Amino acid sequence: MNGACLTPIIPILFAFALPITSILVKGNRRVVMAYALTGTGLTLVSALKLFQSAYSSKEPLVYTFGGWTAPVGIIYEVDRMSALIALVTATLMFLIAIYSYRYIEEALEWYFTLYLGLEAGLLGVLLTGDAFNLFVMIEVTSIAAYALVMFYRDRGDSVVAGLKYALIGAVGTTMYFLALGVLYYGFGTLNFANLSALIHGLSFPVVGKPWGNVVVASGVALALATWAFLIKAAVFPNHFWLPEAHPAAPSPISAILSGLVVNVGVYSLARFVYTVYGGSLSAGLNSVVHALSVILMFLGAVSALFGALMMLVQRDVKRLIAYSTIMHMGYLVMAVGVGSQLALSAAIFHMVNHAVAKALLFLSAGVFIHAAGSRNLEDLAGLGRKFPVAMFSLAVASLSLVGVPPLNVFFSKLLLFNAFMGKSFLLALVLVLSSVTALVGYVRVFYEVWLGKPKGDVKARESWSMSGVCLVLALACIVIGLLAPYVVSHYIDPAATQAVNYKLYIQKAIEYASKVKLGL
Amino acid sequence: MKRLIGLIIILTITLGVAYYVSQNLTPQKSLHPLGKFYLKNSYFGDYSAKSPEAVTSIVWDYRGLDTLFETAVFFIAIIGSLTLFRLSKEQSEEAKQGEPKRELPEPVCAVTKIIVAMILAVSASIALHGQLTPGGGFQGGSALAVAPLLIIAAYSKYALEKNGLDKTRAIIIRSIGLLGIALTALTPLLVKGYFMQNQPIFPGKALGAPLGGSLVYYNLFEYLAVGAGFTAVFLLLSIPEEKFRKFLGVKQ
Amino acid sequence: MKGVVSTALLTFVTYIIFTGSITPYDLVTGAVVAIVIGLLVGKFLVENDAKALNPLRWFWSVVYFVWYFLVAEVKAHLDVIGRIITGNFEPGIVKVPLKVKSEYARTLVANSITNTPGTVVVDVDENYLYVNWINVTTENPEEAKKEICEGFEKFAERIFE
Amino acid sequence: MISLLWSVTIVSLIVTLIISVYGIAAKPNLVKKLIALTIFGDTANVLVVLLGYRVIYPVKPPILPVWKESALQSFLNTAVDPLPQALVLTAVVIGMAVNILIAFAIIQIYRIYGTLDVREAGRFLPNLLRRGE
Repeated sequence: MNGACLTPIIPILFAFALPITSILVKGNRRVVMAYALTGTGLTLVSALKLFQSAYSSKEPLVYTFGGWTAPVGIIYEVDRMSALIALVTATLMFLIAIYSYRYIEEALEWYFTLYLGLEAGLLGVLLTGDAFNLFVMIEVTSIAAYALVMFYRDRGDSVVAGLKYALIGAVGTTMYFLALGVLYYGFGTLNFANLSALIHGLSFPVVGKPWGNVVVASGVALALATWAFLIKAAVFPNHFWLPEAHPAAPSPISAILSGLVVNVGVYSLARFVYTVYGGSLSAGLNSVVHALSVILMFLGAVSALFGALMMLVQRDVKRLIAYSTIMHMGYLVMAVGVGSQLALSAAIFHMVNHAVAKALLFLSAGVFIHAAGSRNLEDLAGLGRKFPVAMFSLAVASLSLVGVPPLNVFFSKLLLFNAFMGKSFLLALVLVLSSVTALVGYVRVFYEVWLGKPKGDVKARESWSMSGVCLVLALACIVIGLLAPYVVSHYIDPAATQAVNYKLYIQKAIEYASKVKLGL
Repeated sequence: MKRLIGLIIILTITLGVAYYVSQNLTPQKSLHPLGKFYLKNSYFGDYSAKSPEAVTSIVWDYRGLDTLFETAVFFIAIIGSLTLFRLSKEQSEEAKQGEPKRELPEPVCAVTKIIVAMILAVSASIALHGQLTPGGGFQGGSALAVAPLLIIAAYSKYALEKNGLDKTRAIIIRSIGLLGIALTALTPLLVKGYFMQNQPIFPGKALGAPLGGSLVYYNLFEYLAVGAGFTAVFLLLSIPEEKFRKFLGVKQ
Repeated sequence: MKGVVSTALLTFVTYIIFTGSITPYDLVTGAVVAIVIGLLVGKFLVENDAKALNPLRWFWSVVYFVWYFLVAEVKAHLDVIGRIITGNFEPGIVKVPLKVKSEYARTLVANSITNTPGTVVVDVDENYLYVNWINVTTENPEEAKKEICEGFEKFAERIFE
Repeated sequence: MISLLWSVTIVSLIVTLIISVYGIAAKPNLVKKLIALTIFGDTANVLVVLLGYRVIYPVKPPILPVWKESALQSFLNTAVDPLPQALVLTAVVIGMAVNILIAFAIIQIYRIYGTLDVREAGRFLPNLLRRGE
C-alpha cells in the first residue's frame, strides 16, 4: 500500500470544492488562484513522491481501492513508466496553472475547476491498472478538455471546434466501451494484470482461465480499442478534430491538450501492446498483434508525413503547431507499433520531451497571441523583439522540436531513429523527411515573429508569471538535452524495462491478492 | 421508394448475417466467475458489501472508484455547461429579473404543487433504498430534479429563484453533496483502511434493514449532488433566449 | 410553519406506499424525509392548517371518493357506452360557471369533470370552465352546470372551502 | 431457434451501431448528429448488457430476494451477471454527461450563428479568422 498512489484523488477533491470556495470568497481572483496553485502543487508533491517510490522499488506499486484486489476491485498499479509520465504531467500542470493567471481574464473559477478535473483525469489514466477505470478516466480527461476548448464561449469557432471534438471523442470512447464489453465477454475480467495473465496462460485468483474464444475476443476488442485510442491521439485518419480544437482553446489549454492529453491515447495503446499483449504469445494471438502493429506503423507514418506537409501551408500560428502535434503523435504511434523494448524507451522519452517542448511552444506563442490579440502569423510579426524571454523560449521550443542538438527532442528522435532502423529503413526515412519538412514550418514562425515588420504598435509588457514559466520550461528543454544520456540510462530505460516485464506486473497484482487475504 | 430499397437491403443482410452467425453461436447459460463472486458475496461471506443489491455493491463498493470519477464526469459536464453559458454578475442579476407567474392553467398548477411534494418523497425513497432495490443516488437525484423542472414549467423559473433556489444555491448544494461523497470515501483512511473501503468500517445493518455500510451515505450525497446539478442546468436553460442574445451581443 | 404537518403526512404516506415495506428503517427515513419536505414546500401547498387537518373534511373526501368512483363514474360510463352503441351524440364546447373560489376546489371540479368519460375541461378562467361535452343538450351555462358538475362542486365545497 | 433469435438481436444491434455512426458522420444538422450519437451510445450499452445476459428460464435480476443463506444457491442458478449492468450504469451516466455538454454547445452555436447546419456554420469560420479575432 502506497499512499502516493492516491495522486489523482487530490485534484478532483480540489475541483469538487472550488465552486463553493469561489462563492464564499465572491470570486476573488487571487484566492481562486492561490487555491488552484495549492491543488496543483499538492498534486505535484504527491506525484514526486510517487516517482521516488516507483524508482526506488524494483517492482510496480499497487494500491487496492476499497481494499479489494484484482480482479474483484479496482487497483492502481504504478510502474516506472506511469510514474515518470505522471511526474511530467503534474509538473507541467503546475507551471501552466501559474501561466494561466495572467492569460485567463474572466471566469477563472470555472476555468480552474475544469483544469483540476482535467489533471485528475490525466493522472488517473496513467496510474490505473484496470481497463474499465481507464475508460472512466479517459472520459474525465476528455469532457474537461471539451469544455475547456469551448472556454471562449462567444467565439463561434471555439464552440464549433469543441463540439466537433466532443462528437468524435464521444464516438471514440463509446468504441472503447464496446471493446471492454467484448473483453469481459471473452476473458471474464477487466484488470490489466489479470488479462495479461490469461493471455500468457498464467494462473490468477478468481478468474483463472479465459471464458470464451481468446483470439476472436482479442481481435475485436483490440480493433475497437485501437480505433478509440487513435482518435484520442489524433492519428490519421482520425486527426481532423485536432487542428481545429487545439488552436480554438486558450493557449495554456492548447499547451495541455497538445502536450499531455494526446498522450492519453498513446500511453493506453502502449499499455495494451506492451504490458497486456507483450512477450511471447500463442500463434493466433501473435497474428492479431502483428496485424495491429503493421496498422499502427502505417497510420503513424502517414500521420507524420501529413502533419509535416500541412504545417507548411498554415497562417494561423496555433494551427501550425497543432499540425506539428499530429506529426509527433505519428512518430509515437509508429514507435508503439514497432514493438521492441528500444522502441518503447524511445516512445517514452519522446513523449516526455514532446510534452515539455510542445507545451513550451504553445505557451511562448501564447505570450505573443495574448499581446497581439490575434493568432494570425502576420499580426504577430516583429513582436519577438519586445518579448525577449518569450522569443528565446519560442526559439528553444521550435529548435528542439525540429531536432537540433543538443536540445532534448534531438535525443529522443535519435532513439526513435535507431528503433525504426531496427524494423525497417522506410520508417526511419519517414522520420527524417517529416522532420526536415517541419523545419521549414517552424522557421517561418520564427522568422516572422522575430524579424518580420511590425504591423501595428502593440503596447504590452512582458509579464513575469507568463514569461517566467516559459523560461523554466526552456531551461528544462536544454537541461534534459544536455543530460540526455544520463536521463535515458537512469530514468527512461528502467521505465521501458519495467513496462515490458508483464510477469512482474502480474505477480505483483497476485501478491496483493494474498496480502489482503482474498486468496480464493 | 429509394428508402424502402435501402431498408430491404439492410434487413436482408442483417438476417443473412444473423443466420450465418447463429450456426456457430451458443448463447451463454452460465455465469462468469467474477459475476458469480459478486452475487455470492454481495450480502453474505467475508468479502461482502452487506447489500443484497449486487449492482449497487459493485457500483459503490467493489468498483467504487469508477463511480467516484463517474460523478466527477457529471460534475465536470455541468461545470462545463455553466462555463459555456456563464454570465457576468450584472447579467445574472438581469437574468433573474422577472415575476413568478402561472404559465399553465390553474388546475395544472395546483396539481403540480402536490405532485412536487410527492416526487420529492418518491425520489428520496429511490435514493435511500438503493442498497435494497434497483435505484440509488443517481436515479433518485434524477427523479428529484423533476420537481424543479415541473415548477419551472408551471410557474416559470422566477418562482424558484424568488423562493431561494437560484443557480448559486444549487451549486452550493451540489458541492456539499460532492464533498460528502469525498468525505465518506476518505473516512477509512483515518482508521488505516483503504480509500473507499466499506466493510468493516461502516455499520452494515441498522433499524432492521441492511444499510450496505457506506453505500447508503454515498447514495444520499449523490442524490443531493445530482438533483442540484440538474436543477442548475434547468435554471440555466430556462433563461429566456432574448436575454441571452442580448448578453452575447448577437443581432438577428 | 404553515402547512408543515399536513404536507409531511402526505409525503410520509407517499414514501411508505412507494417503498412497499414497513421496517423501522423505512419509518425513520420516511419520517425524516417527510419533515424536511414539509418544511421546504409546506407553505406553498397549504394555506390554512386548521382546514387541512379538519377530520370532517377528510371524512367528506372519503365519501366523495367512494361516491365518485361508484356512482358518478359508473353513470358516465354507462351513458357513453350507450351513446357509442346508438350513435346518439352531438359534441360541443359549453361554458360552465364555477362557484367555488379556492384553487384546490376548482382543481378538484375540473379534474373530476375531465376524468369522467364524455366531458373534458379544455380551459379555465376566473369564473368559468370550458367543457368539451359529448352531447350538448343545452347551451345555457346554469343548466349545463346542473348536468355536468353540480355534484362535484357540492363536494368540493365541503372538502376544500 | 433460440440461438437464431439471439444472433438476430446481436446482429441488428451491430447494424444499428453502424447506421448511427453513419448518421453522426453524414448528417449536416447538429441536432441530428446528437441524436445519432445518443443512439450509438445506447446501442452500445444494450449490447454490453446483453453480453452479460443468461439465456435461461427463469432468469432473475441480481438482487438477493430473501436475506437467508439457504436462498443463495437458487439465486446463483437464476441471477444474471451484475458486472455488465454496473459497467453500463457508469457508462450511461457518462454518456448523458457528454450529451448535456454537446447539447449546450449546440444551443450556443445556434445563438451565435442562427443555424444548426454545420456547413453554414462552417462558412462563418474563415471570416472570423480574417477579421483577426
